[in-house]
Amino acid sequence: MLPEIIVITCAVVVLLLDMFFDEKKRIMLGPVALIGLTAAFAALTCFTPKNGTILGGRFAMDAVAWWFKLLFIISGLVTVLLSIDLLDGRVGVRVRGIGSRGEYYSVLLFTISGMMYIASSRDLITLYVSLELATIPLFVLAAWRRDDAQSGEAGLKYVLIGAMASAFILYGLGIIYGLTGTTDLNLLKQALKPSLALWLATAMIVAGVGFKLTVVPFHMWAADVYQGAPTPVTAYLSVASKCAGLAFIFQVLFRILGAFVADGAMIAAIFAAATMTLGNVVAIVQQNIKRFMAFSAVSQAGYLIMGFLGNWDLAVPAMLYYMLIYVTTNLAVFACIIWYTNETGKEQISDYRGLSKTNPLIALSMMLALFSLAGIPPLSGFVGKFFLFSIASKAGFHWLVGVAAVNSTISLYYYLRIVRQMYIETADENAGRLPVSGVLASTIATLNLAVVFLGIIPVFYESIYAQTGSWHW
Amino acid sequence: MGLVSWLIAIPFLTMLVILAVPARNWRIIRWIAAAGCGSHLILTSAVTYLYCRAMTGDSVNMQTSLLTKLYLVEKVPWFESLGIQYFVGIDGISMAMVILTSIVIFAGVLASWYVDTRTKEFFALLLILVTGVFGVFVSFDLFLFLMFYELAVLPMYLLIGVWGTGPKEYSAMKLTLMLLIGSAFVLVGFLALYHASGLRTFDLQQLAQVHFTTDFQKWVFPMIFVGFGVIGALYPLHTWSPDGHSSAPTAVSMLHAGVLMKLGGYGALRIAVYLLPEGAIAWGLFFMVLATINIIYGAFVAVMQKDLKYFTAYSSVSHCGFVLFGVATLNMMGLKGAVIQMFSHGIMTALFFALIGMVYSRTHTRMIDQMGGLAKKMPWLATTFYIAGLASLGLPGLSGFVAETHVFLGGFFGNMWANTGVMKALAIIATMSIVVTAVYVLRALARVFYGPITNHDFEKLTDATLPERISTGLLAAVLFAVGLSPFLFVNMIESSLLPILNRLYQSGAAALTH
Amino acid sequence: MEQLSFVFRNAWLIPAIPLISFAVLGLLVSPISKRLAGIIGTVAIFISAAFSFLLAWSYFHSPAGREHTALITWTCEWLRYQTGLTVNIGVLVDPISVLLMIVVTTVSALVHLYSIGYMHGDEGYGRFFTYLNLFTFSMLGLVVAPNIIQMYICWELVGVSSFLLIGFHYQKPAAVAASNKAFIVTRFADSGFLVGILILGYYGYRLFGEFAPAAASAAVKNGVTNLQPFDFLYLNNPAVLAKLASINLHVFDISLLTAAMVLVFMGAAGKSAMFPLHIWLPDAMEGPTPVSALIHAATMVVAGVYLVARLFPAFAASGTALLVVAYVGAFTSIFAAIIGITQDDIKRVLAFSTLSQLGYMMLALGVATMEHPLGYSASMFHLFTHAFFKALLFLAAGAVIHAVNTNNIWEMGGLAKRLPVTHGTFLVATLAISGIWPFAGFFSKDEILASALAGGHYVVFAVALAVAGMTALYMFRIYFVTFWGKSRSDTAGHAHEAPVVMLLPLVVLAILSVVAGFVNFSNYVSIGEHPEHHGINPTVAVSATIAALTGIILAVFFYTGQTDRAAAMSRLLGRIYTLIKQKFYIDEIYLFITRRILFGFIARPFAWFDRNVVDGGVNLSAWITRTTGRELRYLQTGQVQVYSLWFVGGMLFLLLVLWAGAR
Amino acid sequence: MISDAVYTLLFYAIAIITIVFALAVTMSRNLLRAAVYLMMVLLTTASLYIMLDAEFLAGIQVLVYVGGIVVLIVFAVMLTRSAEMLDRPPLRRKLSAGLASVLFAAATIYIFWTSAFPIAQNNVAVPPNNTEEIGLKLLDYGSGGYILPFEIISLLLLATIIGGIVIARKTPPPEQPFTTGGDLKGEADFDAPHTQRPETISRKHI
Amino acid sequence: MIESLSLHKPHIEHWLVLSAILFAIGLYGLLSRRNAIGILMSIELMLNSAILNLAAFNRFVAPASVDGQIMALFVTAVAAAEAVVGMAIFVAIFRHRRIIDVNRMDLMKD
Repeated sequence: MLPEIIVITCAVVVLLLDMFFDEKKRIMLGPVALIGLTAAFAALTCFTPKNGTILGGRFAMDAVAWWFKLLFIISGLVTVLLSIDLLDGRVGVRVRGIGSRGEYYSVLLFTISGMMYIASSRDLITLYVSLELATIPLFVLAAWRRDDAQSGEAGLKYVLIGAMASAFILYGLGIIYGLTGTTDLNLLKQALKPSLALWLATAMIVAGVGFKLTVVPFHMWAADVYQGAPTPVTAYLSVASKCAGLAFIFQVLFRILGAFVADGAMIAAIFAAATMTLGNVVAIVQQNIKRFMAFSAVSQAGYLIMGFLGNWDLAVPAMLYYMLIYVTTNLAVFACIIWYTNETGKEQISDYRGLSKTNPLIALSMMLALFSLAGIPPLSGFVGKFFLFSIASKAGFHWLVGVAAVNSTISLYYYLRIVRQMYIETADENAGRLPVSGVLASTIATLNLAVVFLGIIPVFYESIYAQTGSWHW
Repeated sequence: MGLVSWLIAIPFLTMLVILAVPARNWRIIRWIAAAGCGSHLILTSAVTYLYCRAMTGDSVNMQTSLLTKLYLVEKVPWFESLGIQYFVGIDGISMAMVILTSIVIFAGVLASWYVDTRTKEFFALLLILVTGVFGVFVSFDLFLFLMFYELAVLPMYLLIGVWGTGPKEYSAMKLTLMLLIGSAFVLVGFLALYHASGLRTFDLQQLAQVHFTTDFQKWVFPMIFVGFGVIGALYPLHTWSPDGHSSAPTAVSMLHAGVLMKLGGYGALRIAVYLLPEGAIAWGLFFMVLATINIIYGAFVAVMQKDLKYFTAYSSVSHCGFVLFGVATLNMMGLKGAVIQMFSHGIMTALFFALIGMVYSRTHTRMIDQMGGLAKKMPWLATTFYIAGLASLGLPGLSGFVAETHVFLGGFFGNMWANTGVMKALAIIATMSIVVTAVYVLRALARVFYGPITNHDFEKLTDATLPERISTGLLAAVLFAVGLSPFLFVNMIESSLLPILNRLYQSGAAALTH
Repeated sequence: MEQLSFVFRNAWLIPAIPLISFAVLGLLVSPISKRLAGIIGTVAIFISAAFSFLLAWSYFHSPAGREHTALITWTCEWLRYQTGLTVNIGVLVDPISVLLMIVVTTVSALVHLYSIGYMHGDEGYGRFFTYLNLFTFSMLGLVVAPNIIQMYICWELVGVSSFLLIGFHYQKPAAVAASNKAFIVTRFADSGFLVGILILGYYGYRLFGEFAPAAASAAVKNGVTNLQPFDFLYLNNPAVLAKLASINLHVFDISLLTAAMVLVFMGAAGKSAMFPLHIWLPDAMEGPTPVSALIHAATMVVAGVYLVARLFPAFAASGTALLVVAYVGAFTSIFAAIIGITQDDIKRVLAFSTLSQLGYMMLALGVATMEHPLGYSASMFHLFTHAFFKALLFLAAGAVIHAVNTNNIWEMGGLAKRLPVTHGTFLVATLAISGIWPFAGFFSKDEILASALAGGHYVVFAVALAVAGMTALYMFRIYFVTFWGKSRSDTAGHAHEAPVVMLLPLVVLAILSVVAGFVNFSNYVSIGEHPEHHGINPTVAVSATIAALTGIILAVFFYTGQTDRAAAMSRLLGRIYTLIKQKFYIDEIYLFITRRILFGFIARPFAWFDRNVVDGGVNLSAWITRTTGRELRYLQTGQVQVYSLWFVGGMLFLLLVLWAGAR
Repeated sequence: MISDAVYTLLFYAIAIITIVFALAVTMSRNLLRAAVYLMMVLLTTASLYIMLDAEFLAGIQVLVYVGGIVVLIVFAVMLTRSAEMLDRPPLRRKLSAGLASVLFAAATIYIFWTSAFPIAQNNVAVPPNNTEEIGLKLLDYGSGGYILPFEIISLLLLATIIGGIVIARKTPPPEQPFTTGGDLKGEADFDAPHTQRPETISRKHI
Repeated sequence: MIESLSLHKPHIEHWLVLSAILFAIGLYGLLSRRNAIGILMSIELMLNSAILNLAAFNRFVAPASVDGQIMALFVTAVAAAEAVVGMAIFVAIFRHRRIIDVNRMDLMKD
């Protein structure tokens, strides 16, 4: 529980500092948040056991939860890093109305703590409440640019659909409670019997989580919200919120419906196929890069849920590893996007033309990250996808593997569109080299190292496999 | 780190060195590239020597073994829990292919000696590509194979898209996507194999000891074969090749037609036929028919081409047909012919594209009917061009003849499963292609090099420079070497083909009984 | 068998020396010094010529030579297709190969000598000798080939060197066109040859286990240690042939052997320019005259004849194939002779006469059998003599052209006194080819006619007789028009005799084409158990001479003096004359077939299909994907409630699926 | 006996009233009225809670919902002048919404009606003072205690309040100086490039 | 009459059906309202029905424990939080663009 406490404390500290600091000192807020998250990271990696419960079993740790928390902290850390420049105004083109750093960071940290609670909660109530803690502040973050029409609209759509989704989830959880009379996840599994009511509950919960995971057809908010929200928030949504959804559905599927999950393989396959195909096909025609990334995220979610086809000893590690890779890769791409938006304020794909001339290294990193998203070896994306495909193949869904593989080729088509802009198209005459702040440069570099090496160095997968391969929920 | 790993590493390290050099002094960069490829050539010859010595040393009971005898093996567990390992080695087929690649990349670097726009990126990408190619040829773990395979395909996009000519973006995109869709099929097949074997390993040699059920083989084989067929320019999936080749810069066309298209034949032989013999038996005739279509169709389409690169691309389609034809014959001679044809066509077409690039860089046109009488101005280029052309029409004394007779005899000898009458007929039809080949090659070459000089701008053209002479001369010399003394080459391959055939005959006999 | 003498053991030098000198010239010399190239090349050929004479001498005076046994004097493994199917390149010494070696080396040597003068000052001087050496090597390699694969290889190599030499003046479009035509036509024929080889090789391999022991034991005396299916010694083995002939193909009820042999003969016909495939030879005259003399008169074109002779037992075993040979030969000979009468280009006339003489040789082979092999030796005899006098004719014509810079006989005339030596030698050659005693042609032709008569092929005999007459007619036609009368152009007026280096070969060849006839040929070259020895058959000799004289008289009647009888005659014939003069429009027919049918009806549709259907399919799929994306994009209406609706719909769908799955 | 009858009557009566008011909430064109109807619904549901022996819940309902949320809603309605905007959804949307909700209701009702929930046998035995127990459980950090969600919910509320303040705070109009904090005066103005605002571009590219 | 009423004392199904109807009505509002605040009200209705659900379950399924009620309490708080955020966002938007009608909020589409 230590990491959570650290994160929460840090959030409160940031808030208080924000009150007492004057405008100049507020520069320090970002670093403080970073320190807090780093401390949480250290606490997690060094002092947190991978099993054990406290608070009478309300809060439990296991390997899966541990990895999820790692993911949350990492994505939070990177998001803060990506936000600093924008919030401190160290940008080429200022954006109106983005500000209130202290509140921003603390809200961000609160959501992180909520996500961490999702991963290790053991009763319906904690699960639901922490899910809300991980969701509701995001509505605010999406609408953070107060006087920007798009940001506000993004917040509105997000809050409406999010509230509806949470209502559905709640209703489903209620039914599950009614079917058993208990809220304790450990007791639920034995108590549950397959019944129509249970299917109703499942449908409602899965729909609600599908909203967070951007599974077709629950994905439609994603495009608008991603486009409208401030770019760091978009980055955060695309990784952390998706991780949270995954953690939540892990809890639901494995702890609550553990006995019946395997029956749903076909459904998972159908949704996977639909999600990846629609995401890809629609992404082809996008012009705004944030919106484009939204659809690419949708298709990535499609690959992700190929993991729910059975063979949990392989699937769970595969999904976690894929999530790890996805987080790093997607954040790498967003780092480049945020840098470019900070410096130029442009968001169209065509604006990236000639980037390889002006800033070759960043163009290279962005290309690597995009190729990794497309699953090109030896980058990590390939490995992650390969393991998921292997799950599907083992479950006998060869057609799904075919669909997925062809889809990743299609996805390559639109990722190459950006690469083409950066490398093949020539820059404008007056286009000069754009400055890069140290923070972003180091972030991009680190993330790209991760992108490259996660696919080559087996140790991460091996340890995930060793810890979660025999994960009995 | 063993020799074989060095085969992969050298281009990669060269690439890193190049990345370290500032982009403005591009002359140094090309020297570095040439040095890297040259040292690779040396290493390759060393490995070849070692291989040949070892092979002649212990060619014992190859006759019955199911496992390819590998030399210089390196096996390091990688993703252990999934049985993925770094497993490289050398056998006859991969040896041949490595030699081919090493020669072609060296010639390619020399041929692109005068690339002065973004030279750094150009050579870096070229070397990444060739790293992937070497990796494919020496890796005996399916995962590693696939990894290198896609690594080899992708740089093509930028190489064509940035340094290409004509509708380069379109061609680059088309090429990349078609090839990767092919690899998607391959991926499905590989995963199916992996799980069907139940061994939780991608090790080719372990998989080769598994007997997969007939139904399984019957659906997986076409998957993998077609997947590789795409890059092997199997009809009707060949259309990426003309556009891609015609748009690509010289060295890229050389590598692509010379080496990458061989990945298809190599994979089809080394993986599809080797692991799925019954599938091969079931589908052999079908793919043989397709290959025959390749041969004849490609030749006839080439007759109509006006652009030298399109012309060569279609002749490549026709010649790669021979490779697939040989693979589909499923007998010793055919398979051997396929491998030799891969080698011979690789060198030959690399020479073709190198020369086309050189001619183009002088005349600034690739249209056949806009040129004429160039032999007067550039005798070296003309001579080497004719050597390549004669090789491509299977003139004895050049490598093409050896390969093609092997393939024809292979088709004629047939195998014990397919209808030999049909196979004979197909072989005869394929034989007819040598006439058409002669027609289009000679017409085009005569039009370009012979006759009076049509265009006055050509009066001041110059012959090949030294780097160009070295590159083309090397390739031409290899053509002669294989053509005049094939025995050196054939015996090297033969012993490595035996396991494939043994596996075929074992399961084939089973297939015949029930 | 007894240890072979030095000459035999090193017979491989005969082809090897030209090869070496080719390599030397091609790689080193000709770029450096041109004169050196000429000298080296010529010397090399002379050496190997001397060597081949030595070989012939020691062969025909060894017991092996007396009983016509073939000796494999040197062999090494070149390529192993498969265990039990190996190609051993080597040197086969037997009567006909020795004969051909002599012919090839001699003529080649003389032509080299001649070329030093003829090609003097040409920019491609060095290149020329390089090519000539290449050709000589390939031709000798073909001659000594002990197996059909080596035969095919060198067969292609002579093809390509002929291609190179015809297109030697590559700036002349006509020459380029001719070289392409020659190569492609022969290539077409060779594809048939290759299929024939495939068939023979395949079935030979299949039957190998059955017949190899016997054949191998039989072949020991030929110095063959490991017999291979591709070896002639195996393919000509009677048992094998009988077996092959017994396999019926059930198409047109022809035997497998016949099919294979006809295909092989297709190759031979291509190389020797037999009737349907003859079109390349006249155009080949675009090459330099020495080339025409060496390749397209004396040596390469007889390769077809040589091939048939080499596989004669096989042809004989399948009677049909042999008949095909006979009739194709006969038809070609008369067909070419008729055309020859009407041509005006001196070299073309000679080319057509070459055609008809080749037809003669084929015909002779066709009428022979294993029992009565007279035709066989007759054909070889004619090959022998024809090589000399036809080479002489070409070289002399070359001298004339060299003097007057034109090929058109109607721009010459009256050259007899200006070019005395040329005139004399040309006359000798003309008499020889017309078959006048005591010149060489008389004997060989007589033998052919006799064999035809003896074989009972009366039609063939009649044709041959007619051809003999026509030969005399057209040869004397050009003789008179060129050398007699008064000069019809000022260049002809100021013609000068060629240098000695060119005249010397003429003289030598003239001598040869006189004495060659007196060789008692069938002693040396024959086949089968009981060679037939042939004296002069009075009836045949008389009739042949009469025919020849008739031809001469006609020529005198038409072409001496300033009469326009010939023109009147042609006017009288009218249409027929033009038909003949246009060579029966064969070229045009071919042109039609290739341009219209092959390109128009196959290649162009294929190209269209590829660009529009196959490639169109690919682009279509891409288009479909993109359009789907563009349409699906409009689901994102931006209306939050539409999104919610999708959400609810999706949830209901999920419920439905679960429900359905539950029951 | 009697009480049961009364209970039944009350249930049906209140249920019907609730449904009617709920319908009114979703259908009334004037948003202010809708807010009032919503308050009525909440009150009736509170009484239903009492019928379910959840007095404490009822109390909270009244306090939080009626006292908090509805007031908030009314404020919002005032602030956004929504009362003037008569909410007339287009027919197409009404139909689709009706269809969806009717389908949902049908499915749910069918399922509830057919499925058997594990009813506790002695369903009269309700602990008399469950309010106290609720209080105890909420702060109990032993097993079965709810201290953790309690903390979380407090965090949630905190975060929500912060966010709400930030968002709803008045922003300086465009002509006023731009500030990074958005709430401090006196910083130099940077040209906020409204021309480069993404929405204009994205409209262009639709 | 009284007997019949007392016999038909509302059982759990009745409560559930009631909550289902309320939820559906809220759904209808959610899908049909044009005013964002109206939509939020409908969402409140749905949450409310969910709470009713919980209370009923608690009463009938597990009367001994109060887990259901506690969950209901939390849900109340969550609902409040959502309401706050929603209202804040609406007000902000209205301030900026003078519209509250969701049908006109489609700056971003396709």
